[in-house]
Amino acid sequence: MMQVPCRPMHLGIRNEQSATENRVAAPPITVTAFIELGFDVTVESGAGGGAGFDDASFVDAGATVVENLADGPPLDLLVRISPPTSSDREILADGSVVVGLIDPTANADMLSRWGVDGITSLSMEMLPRSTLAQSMDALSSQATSAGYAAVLLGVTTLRRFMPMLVTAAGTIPPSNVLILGVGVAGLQAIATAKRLGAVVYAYDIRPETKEQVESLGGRFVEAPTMKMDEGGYARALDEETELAQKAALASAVEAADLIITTAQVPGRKAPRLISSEMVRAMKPGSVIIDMASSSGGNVEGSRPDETVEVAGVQIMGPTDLASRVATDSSRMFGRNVAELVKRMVTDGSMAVDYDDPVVGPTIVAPQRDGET
Amino acid sequence: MMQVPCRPMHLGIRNEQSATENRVAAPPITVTAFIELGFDVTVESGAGGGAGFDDASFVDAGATVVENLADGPPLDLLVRISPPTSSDREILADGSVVVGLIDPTANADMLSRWGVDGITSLSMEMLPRSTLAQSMDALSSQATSAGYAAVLLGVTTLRRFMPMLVTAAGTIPPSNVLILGVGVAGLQAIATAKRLGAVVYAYDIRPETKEQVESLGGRFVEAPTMKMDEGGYARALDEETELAQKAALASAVEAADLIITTAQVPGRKAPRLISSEMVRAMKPGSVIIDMASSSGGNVEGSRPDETVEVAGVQIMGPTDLASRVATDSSRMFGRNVAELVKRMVTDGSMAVDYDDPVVGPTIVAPQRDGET
Amino acid sequence: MTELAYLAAGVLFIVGLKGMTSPRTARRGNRIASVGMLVAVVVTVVDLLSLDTRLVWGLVIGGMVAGAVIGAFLAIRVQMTEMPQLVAAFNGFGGGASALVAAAAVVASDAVMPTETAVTISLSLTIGAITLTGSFVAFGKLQGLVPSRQMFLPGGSFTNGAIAAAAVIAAGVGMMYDSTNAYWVATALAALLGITAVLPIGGADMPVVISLLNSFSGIAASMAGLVIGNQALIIGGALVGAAGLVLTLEMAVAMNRSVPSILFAKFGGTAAADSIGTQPVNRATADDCAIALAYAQSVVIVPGYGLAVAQAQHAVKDLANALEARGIAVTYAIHPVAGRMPGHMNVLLAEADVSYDLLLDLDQANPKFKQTDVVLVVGANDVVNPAANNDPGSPIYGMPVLNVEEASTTIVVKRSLSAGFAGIDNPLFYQDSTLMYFGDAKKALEDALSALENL
Amino acid sequence: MTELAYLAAGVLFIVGLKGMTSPRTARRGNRIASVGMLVAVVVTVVDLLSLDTRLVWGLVIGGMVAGAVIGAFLAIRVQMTEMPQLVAAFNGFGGGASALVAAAAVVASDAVMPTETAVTISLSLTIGAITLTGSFVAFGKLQGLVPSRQMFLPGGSFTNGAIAAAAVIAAGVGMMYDSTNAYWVATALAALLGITAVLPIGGADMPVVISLLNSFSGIAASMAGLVIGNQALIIGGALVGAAGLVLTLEMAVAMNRSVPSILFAKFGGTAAADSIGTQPVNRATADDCAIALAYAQSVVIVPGYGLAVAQAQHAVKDLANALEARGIAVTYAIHPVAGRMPGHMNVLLAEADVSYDLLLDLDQANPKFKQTDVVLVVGANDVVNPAANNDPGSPIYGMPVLNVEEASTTIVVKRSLSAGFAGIDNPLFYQDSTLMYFGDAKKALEDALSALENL
Amino acid sequence: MSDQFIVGIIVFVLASFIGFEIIAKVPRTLHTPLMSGANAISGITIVGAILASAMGSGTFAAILGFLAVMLAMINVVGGFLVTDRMLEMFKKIPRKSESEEGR
Amino acid sequence: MSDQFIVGIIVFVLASFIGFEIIAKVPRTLHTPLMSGANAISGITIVGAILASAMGSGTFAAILGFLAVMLAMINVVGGFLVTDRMLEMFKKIPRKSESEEGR
Ligand SMILES: NC(=O)c1ccc[n+]([C@@H]2O[C@H](COP(=O)([O-])OP(=O)(O)OC[C@H]3O[C@@H](n4cnc5c(N)ncnc54)[C@H](OP(=O)(O)O)[C@@H]3O)[C@@H](O)[C@H]2O)c1
Ligand SMILES: NC(=O)c1ccc[n+]([C@@H]2O[C@H](COP(=O)([O-])OP(=O)(O)OC[C@H]3O[C@@H](n4cnc5c(N)ncnc54)[C@H](OP(=O)(O)O)[C@@H]3O)[C@@H](O)[C@H]2O)c1
Ligand SMILES: NC(=O)c1ccc[n+]([C@@H]2O[C@H](COP(=O)([O-])OP(=O)(O)OC[C@H]3O[C@@H](n4cnc5c(N)ncnc54)[C@H](O)[C@@H]3O)[C@@H](O)[C@H]2O)c1
Ligand SMILES: NC(=O)c1ccc[n+]([C@@H]2O[C@H](COP(=O)([O-])OP(=O)(O)OC[C@H]3O[C@@H](n4cnc5c(N)ncnc54)[C@H](O)[C@@H]3O)[C@@H](O)[C@H]2O)c1
Repeated sequence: MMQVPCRPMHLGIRNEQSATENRVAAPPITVTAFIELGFDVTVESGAGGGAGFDDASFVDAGATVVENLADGPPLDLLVRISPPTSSDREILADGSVVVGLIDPTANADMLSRWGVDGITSLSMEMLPRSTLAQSMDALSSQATSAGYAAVLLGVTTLRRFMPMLVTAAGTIPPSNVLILGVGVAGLQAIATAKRLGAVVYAYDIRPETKEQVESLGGRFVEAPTMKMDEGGYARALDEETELAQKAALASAVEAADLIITTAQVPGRKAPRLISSEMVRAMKPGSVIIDMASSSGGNVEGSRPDETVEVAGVQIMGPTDLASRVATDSSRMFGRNVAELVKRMVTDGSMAVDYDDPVVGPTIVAPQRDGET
Repeated sequence: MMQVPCRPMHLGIRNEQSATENRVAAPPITVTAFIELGFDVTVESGAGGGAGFDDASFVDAGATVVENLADGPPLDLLVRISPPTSSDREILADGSVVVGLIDPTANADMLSRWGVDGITSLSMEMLPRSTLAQSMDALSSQATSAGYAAVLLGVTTLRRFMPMLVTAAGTIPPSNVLILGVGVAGLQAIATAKRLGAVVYAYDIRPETKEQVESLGGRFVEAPTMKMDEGGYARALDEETELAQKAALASAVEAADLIITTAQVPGRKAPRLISSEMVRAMKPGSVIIDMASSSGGNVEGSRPDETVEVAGVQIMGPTDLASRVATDSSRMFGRNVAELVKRMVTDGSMAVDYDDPVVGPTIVAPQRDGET
Repeated sequence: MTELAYLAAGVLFIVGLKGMTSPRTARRGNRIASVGMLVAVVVTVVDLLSLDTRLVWGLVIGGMVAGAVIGAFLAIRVQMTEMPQLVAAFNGFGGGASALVAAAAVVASDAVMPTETAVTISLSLTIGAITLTGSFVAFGKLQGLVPSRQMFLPGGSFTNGAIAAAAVIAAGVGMMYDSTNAYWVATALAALLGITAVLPIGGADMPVVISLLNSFSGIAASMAGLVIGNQALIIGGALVGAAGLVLTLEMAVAMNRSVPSILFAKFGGTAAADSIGTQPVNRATADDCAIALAYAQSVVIVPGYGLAVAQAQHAVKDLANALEARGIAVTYAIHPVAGRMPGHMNVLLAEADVSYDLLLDLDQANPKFKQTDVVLVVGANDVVNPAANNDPGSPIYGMPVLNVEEASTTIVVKRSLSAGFAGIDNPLFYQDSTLMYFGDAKKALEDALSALENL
Repeated sequence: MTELAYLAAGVLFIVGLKGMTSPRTARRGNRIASVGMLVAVVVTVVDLLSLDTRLVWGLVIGGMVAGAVIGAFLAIRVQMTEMPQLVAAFNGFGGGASALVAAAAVVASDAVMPTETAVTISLSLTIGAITLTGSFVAFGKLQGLVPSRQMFLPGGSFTNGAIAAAAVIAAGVGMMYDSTNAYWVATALAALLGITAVLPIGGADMPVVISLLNSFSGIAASMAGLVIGNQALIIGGALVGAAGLVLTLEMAVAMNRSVPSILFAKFGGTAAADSIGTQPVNRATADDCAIALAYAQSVVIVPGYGLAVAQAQHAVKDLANALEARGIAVTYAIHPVAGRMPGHMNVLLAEADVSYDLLLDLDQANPKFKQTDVVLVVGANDVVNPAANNDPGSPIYGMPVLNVEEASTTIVVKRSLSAGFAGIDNPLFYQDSTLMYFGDAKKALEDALSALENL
Repeated sequence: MSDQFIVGIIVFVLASFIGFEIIAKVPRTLHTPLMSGANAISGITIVGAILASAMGSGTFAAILGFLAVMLAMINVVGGFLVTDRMLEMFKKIPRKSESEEGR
Repeated sequence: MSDQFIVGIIVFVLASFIGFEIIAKVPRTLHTPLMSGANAISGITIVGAILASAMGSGTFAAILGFLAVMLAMINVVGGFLVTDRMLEMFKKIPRKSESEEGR
């Protein structure tokens, strides 16, 4: 059990704005929730700008706005929506806590160094996917935004109508949308594309997703599926299955006007579902959005945050999708993180419990006493 | 009656691509239709690029592709989706015909000068809005695209969800969308926003639009309405009604997250429906799309093809909306223009009949013999 | 045993009549009832044979044969369209027969009759007589022998009331003084009443009148049964009397009329069916719509602006689902300008999750209508106006429309005969093969669905 | 006149019984029937008074007063939950009375009875006796005096067959030799059969058995009526005999059983209701669901993943519309994790065009349930699992759930008792205030809607 | 009142009830056939007519009897036949859901 | 067979038909009350019981008569009362659509 010194606890929110980041880790409503838990909250000026929250709204919520957190007191808790940077170390008190989407794999070294100073890093990516932890599940909430934004990005890039229109100027056929990977983002993408009137096909390696796809009015592409492992995540496939899968997907890919791929296998490279050959079979003007581009890509040739054109098909690899609906993404993230922090705070003091079924798994560093 | 010389008739299609224009006046399928009517069709290279039609597809359809129409034979018929330019005169044979969305008011002088040379200009904007002429009604077809694109532009600019989402990370309220002006574009905008799950309010000065709004699941904002004139278009309002209208709209504007205005009065400045004061009452982060910006704007301060920010509200005045769904917009326009041309062609020769109820009203120049 | 056989006949009537209330069992029901009739007749004849009666067999058998031949001849020769008047005529014969039975009882009675017999005899005579003459006036109207329009007698309902009162008085005299002649007078007055009561009623209301007279003939038979103490007559007659009454009310409701308003029609009280539009239309109910759809092989649905106004997209989808569950092929024909904006119908049908594969555009749909059993037009008007094809004077002449009139049956769902966007009348509505099913589209389709499920 | 009064009583029975088939008119119907009974009794007494009979008035009046007091006492004192067995007991008394009437006729008859009288007397005696003993066994089972589980006699149906055969033979002997004693033997055997036939039947099936015995008691009364030539008994008895039979079949269908499978149950032929899950649940039909909803003031609908799977969004909207048309307040409570993705329910309800204003989230909904009459849970499971609140051992303990169990009535629509996403059982299903309405959500809600419209 | 008459009334009332009860919500398409079928049943008066022929004596009675029998017979035979013809249209149409339920 | 008996049979058959016809699709909630109400009606045997008391002579007959009357009376009075109690639950609930139809 790590115990954070009693009152006043200082909580800081960075201005994380960048070209691909409009979100803020805690919108004003979450700031109020933190203050009610006993925190003093300091916010960097402009932190909420991209999400539609101006400095005044943070002040109204009870926070202190500063130009740079370094100007304020050392922090007991830093809340981040993007991974921490080494400069964050300066503003953190020893024995403090960092929580957020901190990308533990990429930042393992830094975080364990910080752990030596007693700085506890909690990765919201590592929350258990249990029914109980759903209100803290930031991966889910941000994937919801991302799935929605992916469809809108695709639809505005594609120069065609989604719905069918029978008009005096001819009949416009509906667009075909194909969603590969039916996790949280994929489901939201199906729902959004379907709402817009597209004909939606979807596929996932997990067989139970068929019912889920159909429950949203989508059609399931019949291709090989497999049992999922315990955690609710898909496993990586052997090469043979992968080939069979690709073959089965080929015709669905060819027929699609817009493809959104979301397939991920936690801790591994994303499965390659679409080859350049398959892309070349598509109609020119079609669009592919590869939501797995940063973990290796489901589509051959996709690159993070770039648009690559192959035979008239645009392959996009946006990594800022959730950030495109920054207002609501921030609200949901804020709620997630507040729920998690609430679980650790009792009577104005914060404790990180290694044995808590929810908090425990998120602890990246330091290792539990005696484990190193 | 103008008679165009017999066979072979030469028809030309310009490459009209620009920063705000992706459409082409005739996609390959329309080219085929023209050829069947007896035309020789010449297309400028790259004409269909922005709409997803490459040169090869035009060649397949039977057209000759040239770098510049000036390289080809003088044209008997020029089909345009954007207004003609003075350089078009060079490629037109005397006694030829220009047809398309030619903006007759702005180009009145030039076109009447051409008229002296016997060049007939047909304005598709001036087609009668009769049941009979619907298949040629390019204003309707392009307004359909524009209404759809306006919503998508607004939705992607707004950093919020359209639909309501009750999630573990909190309840996200639906966005409020307000559509002012319920013509063709407005109706399509209502339908599209509604599809995305927004709460849609709409208003038009014509009372019969209430039923139409409700037939799409929208809610009608109760504000003063008036009888329409014979042509099916709205008339300009007296000042008093305009004030009453604005007052009634104020609260609907204040509540809206996204506003799309489409109100037009043919041949006049667009009515001013939203003042800066009303804009300032809106939530920061909200978005307004003024589809009437080029004819004076429904929103105070809107400027064509620019985004103006007023008190955190973005006011956009895009003029290229139909072009954003270039593929389908081009298809529909092509069909419209082909239907109109078909009406003028008999046995491989083209005649412009001043007395035809459909073609007649579109003739901008030359005036009928004896009228000057 | 005779009585039990009569009971059996009665049971067969009941079962048969019940069968006739549903399309699937109707034919069987009619046959069951006819078997009941056979049983009753055979038993009666056998019963008489076994008795030593003064029966003139020749007359009885002659009457039976003559009646059977005439009845069969008429029934087989008649045109489909003339059936209603034939039924009226048959009904008149039945009523007449009951009156004659009572008359025979009067003639046969030697002693003074007890009151109850006198009452039933009077009822049988008068009701039978009204049925006889009333039915023949109805027959004449439908056959065109008597002008079918509403005709007004001097005095109107008052005259009829006076005749009825006179008949009652005559019958009373007959009972009181046991006067045969008074009975005949009452009968004659009743016969006159049958004529004067039915003559003023318009041809459109005749089916309801015939049904009511049918109920009368049942009551007359039942009364005759009471007179001669025969259970078969009592059961069969009462059954028809009651069933006919219920049916009369139902028919009146289906025609949007009330029975009193038909019987005591005044000037201006014209049938609702005639008051809309100038030409007659075939009005249909939810049940008619359901039956037409249920027995189709292929159905094409044509949505229009009215579907949108009524927000009936889900209702239409539910109905289509129910039809598909019965193995009927359902598609949708979408006219390019249906509704008020391009793609209006698409928005609605997509919301109801109608598969895009089922949508036909104009060019796909038009060649199909000839082979289509039923076209269901929901709130569309201009886009199915045949005037666009064949009336050069029409403002929409030349516009391509959906040629729904080519289907075997076209059902049009809308609230009234009023015009659509173009503001012009639609000849489709007045075609023989068109059924007009008036009502708000959502409600109307929901009703048709429940009617379908109850078939 | 007595006979006509009996006819009037019969008509009142008919009208009353018809009234009892619809919730709105049921109470009035029962009262109309009771008036009919009063008419019949008064007329009988008056009739007897006017005759010079050997009647011992003291006994008759004593019997009537005693019976009335006992009956009223029992009826007023009984607990709601014990009513079914009381009905069984009353029914037994009625059957017994009919048997006694026939017995009295046997005793009173001096001459040799005609065959038909002998047959009806035998039927009246035996059917009355079966009703008497059978009803009391049913009473005992429901009251817990006799073990309510299925009990098997040695020989099973064969034994019953043998007893029945013996009773028929005894009755035959009685008729043939006009032997009073043989009739008593037949009666005793029938009484035994009543016991041996009902004993093996499980408690869950008792309502169907009682209904069947009720039909029997009607037939017994009718036969007694034939014996003494009384129309009131014949009409009333036949009415109940037939109506009871139809009701029995309907009850069996509603319980998913067939009557033969109940009566001739073998080992393993347990009631379907017991085979799902381990604990008993209240199974509801479309009608139950419709009635519960129709008489509510406020209804909250809780959608879950099953709604999405069944694509029942339009069906739920249609049902809600129908409720709103009746002035019932309908809202929707959306749990944050209902379905399989964030906002899953929103997508569906928006598609069905449910107004956002009607959607309550968890925090808004939970305080409302206590004042809610009916909660309709459609395909939700984990999100309405009270174990999350009060079972620390549950894997979902601590998750906020919708506390639907606080409403007066909770109707759960799902296909079976199987678990949801979390894979755990749901104690809600076994609560007293919960009705389980099994079926595919779309079909089930559509059925409930049509049931509602037929109320 | 005679017993026979009273019994007649009872039977009349009961049969009327049955008549009221069995006609419930008839589809409009069946209105005419049902009316026609009911009309044929009302021809049961044929039984009365035959019996009446047996009652009286004299020419008048004979003529009445003959006429009654003939008229009633027209009603009966014609009525059932014409009803059957009307109902023919429901004959050949199979009930799809039944025949294809097995799919 | 005696006329009276035959008439009885006719009445029995007709009344049975009515019984069959009037019970159509009863909502499950009404099954028990309807059963109970029908049971009370089957107590019509009270009429028979009273008449039976008037028929016989001797103690045995008297006892039979007394018993029959008492049992039947329990059935009648208890039956109607308990049915009424069961149906009480439908009493106060107004039919919304009716009362508010005027809106
Ligand atoms: N699609 C477009 O882009 C567009 C744009 C502008 C104009 N238009 C014009 O609109 C027309 C479209 O044709 P259409 O056949 O779809 O519509 P329509 O000709 O306007 O007819 C619609 C019919 O629906 C009925 N209706 C209205 N509300 C109803 C309800 N609640 N329930 C049932 N019926 C209802 C009306 O009859 P009752 O009043 O008797 O019920 C009306 O006759 C064409 O003339 C077209 O030129 C189309
Ligand atoms: N919302 C999210 O973001 C999300 C994501 C992942 C997981 N989850 C989890 O999913 C669960 C959601 O709870 P829930 O109550 O909505 O669903 P649930 O607990 O999964 O229960 C759904 C119920 O619907 C019934 N059902 C399925 N198909 C049906 C049909 N056609 N007709 C009628 N009933 C049908 C099933 O019972 P029968 O088989 O008996 O019919 C099942 O018990 C929670 O445990 C949540 O943690 C949620
Ligand atoms: N219990 C809860 O409360 C809860 C909360 C959120 C998510 N979940 C579950 O967690 C799971 C993962 O959700 P996620 O969105 O984070 O997933 P993810 O982002 O890890 O992966 C996206 C999808 O890709 C699929 N995928 C992997 N390899 C594939 C391949 N070769 N071909 C096709 N598809 C492939 C996965 O099956 C998954 O559905 C889902 O089952 C989701 O329902 C549960
Ligand atoms: N008959 C046909 O076939 C046909 C075809 C296409 C369009 N139309 C009709 O033509 C009409 C115009 O359509 P459009 O899209 O070209 O219109 P538009 O672009 O000229 O104007 C858009 C809308 O703005 C509205 N408007 C004008 N002043 C306003 C004010 N002060 N406040 C609010 N709203 C105001 C107009 O009423 C109109 O609905 C519509 O009625 C349309 O249905 C008919």
